[in-house]
Amino acid sequence: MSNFKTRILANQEISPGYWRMRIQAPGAVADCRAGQFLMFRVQLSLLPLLRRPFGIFRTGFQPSDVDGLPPVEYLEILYKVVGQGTAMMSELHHGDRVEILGPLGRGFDGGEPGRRKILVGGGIGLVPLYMLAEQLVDGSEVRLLMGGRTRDDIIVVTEFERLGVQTYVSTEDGSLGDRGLVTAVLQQQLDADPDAEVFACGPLPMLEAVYGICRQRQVPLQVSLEALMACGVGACLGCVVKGVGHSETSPRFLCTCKEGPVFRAEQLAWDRLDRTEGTCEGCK
Amino acid sequence: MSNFKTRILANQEISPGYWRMRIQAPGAVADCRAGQFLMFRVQLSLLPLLRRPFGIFRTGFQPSDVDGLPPVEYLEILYKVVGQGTAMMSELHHGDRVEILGPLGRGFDGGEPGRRKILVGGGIGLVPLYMLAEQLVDGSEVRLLMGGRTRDDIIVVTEFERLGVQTYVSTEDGSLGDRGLVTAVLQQQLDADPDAEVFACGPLPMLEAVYGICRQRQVPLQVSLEALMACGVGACLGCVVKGVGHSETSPRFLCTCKEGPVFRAEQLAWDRLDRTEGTCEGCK
Amino acid sequence: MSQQSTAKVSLAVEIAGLRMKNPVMPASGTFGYGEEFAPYLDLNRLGAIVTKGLSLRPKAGNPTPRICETVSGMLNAIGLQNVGVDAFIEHKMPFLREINTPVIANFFGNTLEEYGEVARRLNEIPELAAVELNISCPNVKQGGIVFGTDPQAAHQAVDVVRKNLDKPLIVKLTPNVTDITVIARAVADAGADAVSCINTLTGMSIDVRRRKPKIANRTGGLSGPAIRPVAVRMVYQVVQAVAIPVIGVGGISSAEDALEFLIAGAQAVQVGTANFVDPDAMQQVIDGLERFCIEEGIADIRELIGSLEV
Amino acid sequence: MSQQSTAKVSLAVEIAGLRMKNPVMPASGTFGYGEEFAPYLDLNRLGAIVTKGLSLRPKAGNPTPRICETVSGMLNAIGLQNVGVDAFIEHKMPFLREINTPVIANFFGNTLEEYGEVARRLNEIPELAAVELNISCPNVKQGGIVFGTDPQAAHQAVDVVRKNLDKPLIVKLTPNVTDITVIARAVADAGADAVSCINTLTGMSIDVRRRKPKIANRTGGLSGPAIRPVAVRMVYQVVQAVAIPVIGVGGISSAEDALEFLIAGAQAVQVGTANFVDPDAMQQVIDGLERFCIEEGIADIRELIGSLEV
Ligand SMILES: Cc1cc2nc3c(=O)[nH]c(=O)nc-3n(C[C@H](O)[C@H](O)[C@H](O)COP(=O)(O)OP(=O)(O)OC[C@H]3O[C@@H](n4cnc5c(N)ncnc54)[C@H](O)[C@@H]3O)c2cc1C
Ligand SMILES: Cc1cc2nc3c(=O)[nH]c(=O)nc-3n(C[C@H](O)[C@H](O)[C@H](O)COP(=O)(O)OP(=O)(O)OC[C@H]3O[C@@H](n4cnc5c(N)ncnc54)[C@H](O)[C@@H]3O)c2cc1C
Ligand SMILES: Cc1cc2nc3c(=O)[nH]c(=O)nc-3n(C[C@H](O)[C@H](O)[C@H](O)COP(=O)(O)O)c2cc1C
Ligand SMILES: Cc1cc2nc3c(=O)[nH]c(=O)nc-3n(C[C@H](O)[C@H](O)[C@H](O)COP(=O)(O)O)c2cc1C
Ligand code: FES
Ligand code: FES
Repeated sequence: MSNFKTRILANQEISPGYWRMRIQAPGAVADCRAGQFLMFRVQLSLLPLLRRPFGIFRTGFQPSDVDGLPPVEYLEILYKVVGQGTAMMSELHHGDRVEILGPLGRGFDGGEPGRRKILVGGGIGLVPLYMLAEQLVDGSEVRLLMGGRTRDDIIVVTEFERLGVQTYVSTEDGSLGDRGLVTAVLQQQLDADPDAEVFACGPLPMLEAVYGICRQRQVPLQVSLEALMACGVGACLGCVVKGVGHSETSPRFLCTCKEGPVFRAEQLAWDRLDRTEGTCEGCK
Repeated sequence: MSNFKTRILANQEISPGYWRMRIQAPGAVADCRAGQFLMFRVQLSLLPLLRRPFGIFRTGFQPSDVDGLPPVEYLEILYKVVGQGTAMMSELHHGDRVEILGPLGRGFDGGEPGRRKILVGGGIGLVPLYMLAEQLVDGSEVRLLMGGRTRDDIIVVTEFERLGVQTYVSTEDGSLGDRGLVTAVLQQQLDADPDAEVFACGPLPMLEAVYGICRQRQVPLQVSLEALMACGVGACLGCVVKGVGHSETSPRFLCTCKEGPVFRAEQLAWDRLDRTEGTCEGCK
Repeated sequence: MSQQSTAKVSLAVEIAGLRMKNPVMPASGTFGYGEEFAPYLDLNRLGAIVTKGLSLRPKAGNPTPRICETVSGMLNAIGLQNVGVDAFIEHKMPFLREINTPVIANFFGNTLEEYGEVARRLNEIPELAAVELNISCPNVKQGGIVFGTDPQAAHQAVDVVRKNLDKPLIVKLTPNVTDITVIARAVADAGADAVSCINTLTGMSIDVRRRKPKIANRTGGLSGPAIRPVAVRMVYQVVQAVAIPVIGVGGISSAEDALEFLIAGAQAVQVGTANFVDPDAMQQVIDGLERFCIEEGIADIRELIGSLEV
Repeated sequence: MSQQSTAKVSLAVEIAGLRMKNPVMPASGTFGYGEEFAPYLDLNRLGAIVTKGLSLRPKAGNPTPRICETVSGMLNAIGLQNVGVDAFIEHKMPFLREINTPVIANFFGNTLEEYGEVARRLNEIPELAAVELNISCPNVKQGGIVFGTDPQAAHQAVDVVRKNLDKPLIVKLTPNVTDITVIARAVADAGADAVSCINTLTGMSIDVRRRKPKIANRTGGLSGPAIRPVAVRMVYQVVQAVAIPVIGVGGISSAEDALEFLIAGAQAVQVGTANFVDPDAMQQVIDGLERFCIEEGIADIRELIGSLEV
């Protein structure tokens, strides 16, 4: 794929404020790994200037709409409208030209086959977990704990269920599933199966809570982080997060774009992460 | 009208590189005078930043596409794609939202009823002449001399003919009408009727030639000029042109946007106009 | 905005004794003498009106082309074309007098004497609420050094104006300097009641096919959204450096833009290039400020001024 | 571009003895150490490669957030995070050595001694074609005055580097000065072989809801298309002021943008922020320059350099 000029196949609002965009992408199925992302160029003019990072939700093939042509390979992103760039994206249509750079970054490591997998995701944090689930369901039992502020934040449940993933929904306002935080559900799940492995993506406070739980129980954890990004390829050093052992004199910064966005929990200096590392405003 | 948020009714290419846009504009028929212009905001973001000036081609009513609603009032502009702004305009569609400021500036003075009127226009310079012709045909015989580099530059002839205007076409490459410059035709016309009045719009070299001819024969001339504009309302002083009697110590600048774009030939310091006054690159 | 909500929020500010209904006024040179915008905007709703820059004698300005567009900005080299201070008094003040909004006359000179003389004449106009001194001009008597780029020259210009003026004196600073706080302190020492910053950044744009500068004067002043980060930074620096009030200018086209300056510590803001893009830009800024205060539960906009947490 | 047309146009230029296939290279800090862009671009086709700024010891840089977007630009306060000169030699040079494009190491220091010492170490790398000295850093031993904003300090920094260096020396100028020609002359006098301008303009952006600067360091460097007019103006001024070659930087993202600088007199150009927007931006610039020359009937791009008619 790399830097790719292509076209939109579909762009639809799937829940208030959440959109799903399908983009034509030859090679995507073979190239994209669970947890990787792409940099989306909102328009070809210079405003907004920078590309926007989005996780790759899934890849696949759809039948061509021209008889006799082979199926069309695509990838999908799911995005929440939070600012100028995503607002402009929501106005794009089938057939519009876009430019994407990807797949980028390190994705998830599949863990040990056989051990139960618990995926934890909030809102748009579900995005990188879908391809992970696709990959894991073959060798392990997979459970998804999804949380959100309200029922609007609970998206794409059916897609996960279709894979055979058992899903647990909780919302802070109780408008869907259990009332409360997803971390409470995680505790229960780990009580039931202390040998599980955990994969999480969502706002930093949630990740910190998940980390606390997993650390205490010595459960393997991988997290997918967000950061402000300019280049997406490890060149600008805008997206750094503090790695374990980091100090002023021997800096150990990790690039979220290149060494992440997925990290094993042990890689990060959890006690030294600022609230601006690992997650952004839009992710709350 | 003034500053007006509205919608596009239609936007079509009428000759290679020339487009015609119809914009919904309540009040336009009563408000717009022949020769006036508007400032078009290409998009609501900040790039391109400045509005683009366009002559008002015509105004009118079209039937509503909803049964039982009154006819829809519109204005039309004709534009040539020359740069970033006009390229973006050519991608707008029926129903897209746009913002226009206008009608602006001073239009044509109708001259003396009964005297023959000769309109001279090159390419996009025809735009301000159509409403003028509409107004003049009632009281005078109207002839239109249209020139261009090639046949593609000869637009909207039929519209003028439908008004009962006799049209004379010349192109530099001879691909339509006579081969040669429109000024040669003007000489002939004035030989035939020395009492005619002349109205011209087009590139500065053409206007200068027309001025030379009219001056020599003492024929009344009004010209419509172009200039780079930021505000369109007389505030920025970017669009000035030298008025007759202008000097460094007693400056007599005229704002093309406010005191023009139509001037009586006697108002201008013809011998002191730079090639950057009165016309722009895009107009060539 | 409903009248209800209007009652809840106070947008009024005061700068050097000048009371304004709200902190929003035009930037000099982008609003003519006010009347040009009367069809598009209720001038009575503005915080103040700032005129085009005036000089002792009428000024022809630069040859054309005088303006060109740049990425999210524009260059201008109008060359300070203006009717001169006397014609201003005779032809423009009568219109401005009728408006219930304080009028600030922007002016400039090319020698210290000119600065003093214009100040003296403006001082005699009772309806003028304040003056704004543009020091981004070359001193033709001193090798063309720009008053505003040299602390001594800036001090002198302000000093001579101060001696001829009883009205509040705002001094407009140029951003084309190494350290704007040095100039700000110099003009504060010389008796300025307030500073406004920034004027335009010097820039240049080239037509590559014709191999010519896009504006006849070669270089021009860059304004518009593109320069806002530079303006916010300088306003923030000047607020820390001087005790007199600061007016923020540069790239403002929305309430959010204006808020950046207010939060950085500006007591008021000026809207320039945005007036060309949207003749009612200032009205939108004022309405947006009010809306923001309501949303954030702020009763008085002055609570926001200088509220930056660093 | 067909091979035919390639044969017709020469894009080659030479700066201070450094021969380049074309005048296009990355701006320091926007292209990592080259390898980050290898998947997107043939590094062999560039005029040169300029590295991230290096310092004597590894540097942690600033806290996050370090970047934010502005209108047609961005602010960065990376804080010059880098691996340090020794790690550069050990880990980054092996990759760069394999590429058939001259490598220019950008570096900086916070004291004169540091500048001298880094220069000494870089001088020992045979495969390094030239160095670029970033003087937009504070001198921690002299009250934090930024070397590049003071002619004496700039002269000293260049002087100490010159004494430790045999390779071509490019000095990168900051635009945050009153008169860039004064600094350009100072560094030329001290023995610079070329200057590159401009580095970023200092700017600031505020999150109005949180009342906080958008980047942790409060202020950052403004780059991108928004600043191009300032950069073109400064390059034009510096070209008039000094005899050594000038490299143009600031807001270039297309061949037309690059041509503005070349026509203003720059011998080469650097592409910065545009690399983030388009990882093959430089390839597009190179192809576009060639196309422009063909269209305009220019056989050698050097005919265009300094061709501005004023
Ligand atoms: C690796 C990664 C994967 C992501 N995956 C998704 C996803 O699958 N779906 C989704 O909806 N969002 C995702 N995000 C967040 C998404 O990038 C932002 O919501 C988006 O950039 C906001 O752009 P905007 O122009 O609408 O917002 P604005 O606030 O106008 O953007 C201004 C600037 O801030 C940056 N920015 C703003 N919010 C964020 C954020 N949360 N993270 C990073 N940069 C931000 C923008 O990229 C832009 O440069 C991801 C972020 C990262 C880093
Ligand atoms: C009073 C008036 C009436 C006009 N009427 C018409 C019309 O009816 N149809 C039509 O096609 N064109 C008309 N023009 C010219 C039209 O404004 C320009 O072609 C258009 O602005 C080009 O915009 P751009 O972004 O495509 O070009 P760019 O070259 O990218 O524009 C860059 C800047 O230069 C300005 N500019 C470029 N060319 C011109 C020009 N010829 N005149 C003024 N400003 C220019 C733009 O407004 C913009 O600010 C008129 C101009 C004026 C002043
Ligand atoms: C066309 C134009 C004319 C200007 N004339 C003046 C002037 O006469 N006096 C002055 O002090 N500033 C003048 N300025 C500078 C503006 O007042 C303002 O400082 C600058 O444009 C930055 O603000 P903005 O980005 O909102 O436009 C002018 C600016 C423009 C664009
Ligand atoms: C993220 C980032 C990092 C930079 N790091 C350096 C650096 O290490 N050394 C340096 O001399 N300039 C550095 N710069 C400045 C650029 O080299 C260049 O001068 C500036 O960005 C203007 O060019 P542009 O508008 O094309 O980006 C950096 C710029 C950016 C955006
Ligand atoms: S986004 Fe540039 S280094 Fe990660
Ligand atoms: S366009 Fe501003 S004065 Fe005419």
